[in-house]
Amino acid sequence: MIALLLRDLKLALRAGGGFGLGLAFFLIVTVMVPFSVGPESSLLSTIAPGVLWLGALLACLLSLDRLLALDWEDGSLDLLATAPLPLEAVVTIKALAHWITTGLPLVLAAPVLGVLLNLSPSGYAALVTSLLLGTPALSVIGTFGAALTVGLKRGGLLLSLLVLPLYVPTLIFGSEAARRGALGMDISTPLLMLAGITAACVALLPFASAAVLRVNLR
Amino acid sequence: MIALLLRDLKLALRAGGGFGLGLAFFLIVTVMVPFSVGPESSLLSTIAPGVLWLGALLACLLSLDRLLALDWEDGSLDLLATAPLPLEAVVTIKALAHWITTGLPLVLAAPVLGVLLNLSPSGYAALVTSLLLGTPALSVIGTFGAALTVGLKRGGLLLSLLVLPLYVPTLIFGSEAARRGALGMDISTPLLMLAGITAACVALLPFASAAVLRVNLR
Amino acid sequence: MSISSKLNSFWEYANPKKFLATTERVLPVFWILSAAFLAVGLFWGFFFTPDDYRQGSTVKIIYLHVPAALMAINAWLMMLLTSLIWLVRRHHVSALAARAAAPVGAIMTIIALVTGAIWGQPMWGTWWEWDPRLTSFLILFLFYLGYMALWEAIDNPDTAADLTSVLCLVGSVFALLSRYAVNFWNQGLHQGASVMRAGAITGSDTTEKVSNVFFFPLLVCMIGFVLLFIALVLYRTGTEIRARRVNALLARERVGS
Amino acid sequence: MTLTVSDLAIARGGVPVLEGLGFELQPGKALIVRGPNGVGKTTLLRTLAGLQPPLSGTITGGDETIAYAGHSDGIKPTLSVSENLKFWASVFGASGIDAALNAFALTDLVDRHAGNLSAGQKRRLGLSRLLVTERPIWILDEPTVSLDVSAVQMFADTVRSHLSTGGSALIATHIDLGLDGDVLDVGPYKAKPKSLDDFDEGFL
Amino acid sequence: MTLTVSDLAIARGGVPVLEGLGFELQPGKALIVRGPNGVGKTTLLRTLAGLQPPLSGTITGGDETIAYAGHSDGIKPTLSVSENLKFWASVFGASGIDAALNAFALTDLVDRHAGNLSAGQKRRLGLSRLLVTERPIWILDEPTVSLDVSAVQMFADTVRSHLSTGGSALIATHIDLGLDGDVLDVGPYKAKPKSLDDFDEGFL
Amino acid sequence: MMPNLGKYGDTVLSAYAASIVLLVVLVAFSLWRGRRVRAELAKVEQRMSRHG
Ligand code: HEM
Ligand SMILES: Nc1ncnc2c1ncn2[C@@H]1O[C@H](COP(=O)(O)OP(=O)(O)OP(=O)(O)O)[C@@H](O)[C@H]1O
Ligand SMILES: Nc1ncnc2c1ncn2[C@@H]1O[C@H](COP(=O)(O)OP(=O)(O)OP(=O)(O)O)[C@@H](O)[C@H]1O
Ligand SMILES: [Mg+2]
Ligand SMILES: [Mg+2]
Repeated sequence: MIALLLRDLKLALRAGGGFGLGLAFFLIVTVMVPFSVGPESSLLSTIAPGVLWLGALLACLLSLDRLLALDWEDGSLDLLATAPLPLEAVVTIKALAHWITTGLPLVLAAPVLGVLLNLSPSGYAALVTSLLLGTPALSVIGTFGAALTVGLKRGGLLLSLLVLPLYVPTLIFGSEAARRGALGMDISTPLLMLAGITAACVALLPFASAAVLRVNLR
Repeated sequence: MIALLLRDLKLALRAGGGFGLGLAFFLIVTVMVPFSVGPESSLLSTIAPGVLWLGALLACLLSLDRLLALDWEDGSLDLLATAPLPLEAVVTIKALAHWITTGLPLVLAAPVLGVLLNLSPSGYAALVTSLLLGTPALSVIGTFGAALTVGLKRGGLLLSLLVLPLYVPTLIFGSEAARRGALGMDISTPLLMLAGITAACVALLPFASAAVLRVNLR
Repeated sequence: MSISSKLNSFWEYANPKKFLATTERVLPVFWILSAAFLAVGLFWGFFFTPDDYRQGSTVKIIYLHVPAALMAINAWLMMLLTSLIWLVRRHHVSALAARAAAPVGAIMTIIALVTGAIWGQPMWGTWWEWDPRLTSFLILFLFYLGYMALWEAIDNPDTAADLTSVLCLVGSVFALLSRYAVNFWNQGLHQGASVMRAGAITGSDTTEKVSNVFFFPLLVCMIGFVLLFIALVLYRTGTEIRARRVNALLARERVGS
Repeated sequence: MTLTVSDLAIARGGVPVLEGLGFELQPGKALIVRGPNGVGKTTLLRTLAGLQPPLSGTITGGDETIAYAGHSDGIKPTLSVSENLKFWASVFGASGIDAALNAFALTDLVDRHAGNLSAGQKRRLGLSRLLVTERPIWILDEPTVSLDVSAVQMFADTVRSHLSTGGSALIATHIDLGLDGDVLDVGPYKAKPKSLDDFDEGFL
Repeated sequence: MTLTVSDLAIARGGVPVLEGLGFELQPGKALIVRGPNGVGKTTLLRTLAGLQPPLSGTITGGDETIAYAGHSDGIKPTLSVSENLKFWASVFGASGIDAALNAFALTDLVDRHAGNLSAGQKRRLGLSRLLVTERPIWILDEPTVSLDVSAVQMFADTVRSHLSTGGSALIATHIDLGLDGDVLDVGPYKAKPKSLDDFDEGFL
Repeated sequence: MMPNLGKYGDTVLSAYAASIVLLVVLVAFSLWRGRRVRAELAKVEQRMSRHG
């Protein structure tokens, strides 16, 4: 299992800097927001927490596409399925590797990008905490989506279509927490909900993902 | 050449409704915006033109990924390169097919999504016109990006990273036109610039795309 | 008949052939009844009910809006149930029924959304408002879209049935979760549920009631929508069964060669 | 471990392709599966490997004893040859990769990125994975595709030494490997269409 | 059209693999390219097809006269067999696909989605594409991979009839096709490493 | 016959029109596809019973 995690991390590092790319996308989307909505700083600081959350979510989404697809195409998934590893463990590790290569860098980068969008000073802590609590759920849910669409050519868009609605609760509580934080309000309720969602997803979804993957392999 | 266009359209139709999926992604991103920035309708209507442009751009981007990659993976590109079709024509047709399957539906759907974001009534015409003028540029630029990254596994993110900066001018003029339109201002200048960008891209970029593709094939 | 043998005889309809034979017989009844109920209800509602003192004639939209909204949710519940049956008992008809119901539910959702939007224009002065109920309907629509797209994308029918069933299950949980999340996020403008409250029927509830003048045609319309839904789903399930058989036969013909 | 298959029926895409298959694969034996293109060899092998469920019939002795190698090799182009092999070795809990590298003359290529190998070199790497699974039953689908004559020889030698240590192998192939083993021609087991009126749960 | 190659040196990934190659391929002739795995056959064939530039040397008579078929077939899984073939026919301006379908016994499979074909059926479809290119020089890289015996026969017959109508074929393969043609063993042309002091523009 | 819908006439009528159109399209499409599939099945079954 450790071997699988290490391999996935190594692959992410090798494949043209997998670590950096999700981050770069996040950066670029954030930078493009002022271009598209205009440069007024008060408007930007109002929407900053939301934009950062949405940007992180999209960056996550974009990297899901190949989470399982590459292993499927080159036959590794077939071989892993016949290996002495439960498929539940495989998908959990895949999700973990995805979080380490995508979610974690996003969490670390978000404060920097907050500066670009004039995020109010009180908002940083809430933003980082909410992302830290929320991104694991994004990875786990995303793995489920990737397992659903793994056999399909052009799965990328279908994957987004399936996964984005599942992201709604996470996004709502996450950005609500970040928004409240920026306004200096109490954020314990949304954070609690967020933590609940993440815990439930991490505990339960791998079973669904493994089941779906098994169906797709046959 | 017509055969290639028809084939690409057919493939888009077959592969789980290629036509609809870019659209669905656009819809979903638009819907997620209020979840992330909050539901106040005045705020939403301020950012509506920008969000719609950004959403259209991202929907375009997401579908670029497989524009050439599938043909590369199954060897079709090798065969097309040895066929009696100039590679310039091939990439132009690929871009055209991408626009028909992705850009055009986005243009048509944008007004409907405008309703969701409380776009002010005067803004619809400008939004549609600017998208109609701008999306071809997005497809052509995107094809260039796809040609650059075609041989790379996990090209999706790298592709976004390369293409998004190239999208900046189009985005700026496009969303400026849409924003001015929503405020009832004159939009001829940004539209003119947009048309200029599109014309130049369509006329020149295919040569660049074909050149990089040739390099990638060897 | 004991309960278990009754149950057993119920599962017989899971045989495609038996299902087709039976629905062939009962379908005309459903078509006719649903047409009759809808015609009566809509006519009654449109022509013979008074205007509301606050909402004017717009109140007549309720005869379409509420039944459609009701069916939009019920269709998903039905899909959830049939998906579960497929996963547990592996009756193909069950999975196909879920597939057949999805577009119907999606259209019902669109009707609820469209009539609501049209209604909202005079009432709230806006086509769309990010009210929790409206929002959760939009999300429901997205789930329908994803569900149908997944069915379309997979060509092995059993694989598709399995995957969409799991999606339906997981999606239901998340749809419910979204409902609470959306509520937390924004308190809305939309009317609370009052049709279904007992007080509305007896007239004893004075806080917010739908008076009988509006209620009875609405009831007829709701029955009409339910019947139409049943008729459509039975018919479409038959179509799916036949399409499935066509594909199976063609595939066999090819392998045979 | 003996792999016993009885009265097996298998389907691809919902369509039955082979039926009534039965055989036994004993330790130390090789079984060569033959049959024309499209008859269902790949489907059979995937079923035996547990990747897809059979339509009916039983397979005993399989599962955790089987190493499967299909049309694609599960090789990561960005990892080196030794990294690829080491990964599989640690997944299967094998001790080392040297024997596997030697058996397929990969020692000179250990540090090469697998994406830069030629077709035959890639295939050799794919086959060497079998040795690090340390599993007794090998199920191989056209293992010698793109191999040159000497590599085919290497492969045959490897199979022979695997058999001599009590392993067994089931190999679908169109060419002659020079292995002595029983031949199972699956042609005669082609599934016969049912009568048309028989409209059952399977829609056939 | 005669394909003439003289003093050719080719490289893969910047590393020279073959050098000093020269041969002539005349109409009506077949040339079988042989050599151990990894010697550079695929690289040679891709160079001849114009997909990559040679390091040095000249190739004349190639380009618009060459039909290339490599390791992958360029088949779209979501299109049917006939749609796949028709597409290539119209790209190359060929008249019809019937002859191609017949030559590889694909007529029964025309309406099948190509994604649902078995490995050998897919390969047959890939090879039938050659016939709709209507080009004289065929350059084929391991064409018979996954084909069964009768399909290999079909292929050999197709090549023979192509030769008899003035076409020519250059085939890299590890197995014996029963074609009579010259054999070009590329082993002896393996590029020799330059001496280390020779640090030129190619850094080698 | 037409009831007086007051100033909201357009609203009510467009709501009815939109819904009824959607319902009719749904029913019509279902019936059309049902017919087509039924005919196709008949054709295929006939062909296969002829060819054995
Ligand atoms: C645009 C989207 C809208 C959606 C998705 C929507 C959704 C729903 C749903 C799901 C119900 C059924 C709830 C239940 O019976 O418990 C409902 C009922 C109702 N809606 Fe809407 N609605 C929308 C807009 C509107 C608007 C604009 C109005 C009018 C101002 C309106 C008025 C009503 C009324 C009066 C009911 C009946 C409530 C009752 O008494 O149960 N809706 N709507
Ligand atoms: N998804 C599918 N739906 C229907 N039929 C399919 C599907 N996939 C494969 N088939 C058919 O099933 C049959 C068995 O295929 P399989 O790949 O097992 O053949 P094979 O014996 O391995 O052939 P080869 O020697 O060419 O590899 C083939 O006739 C193939 O066309
Ligand atoms: N990108 C690369 N960088 C460096 N070396 C490479 C690269 N790609 C391939 N090679 C090496 O170049 C050589 C020639 O490869 P090529 O694919 O042409 O061989 P081949 O003769 O076709 O072999 P096979 O019979 O196995 O298909 C091989 O030794 C291979 O390892
Ligand atoms: Mg096979
Ligand atoms: Mg080669």
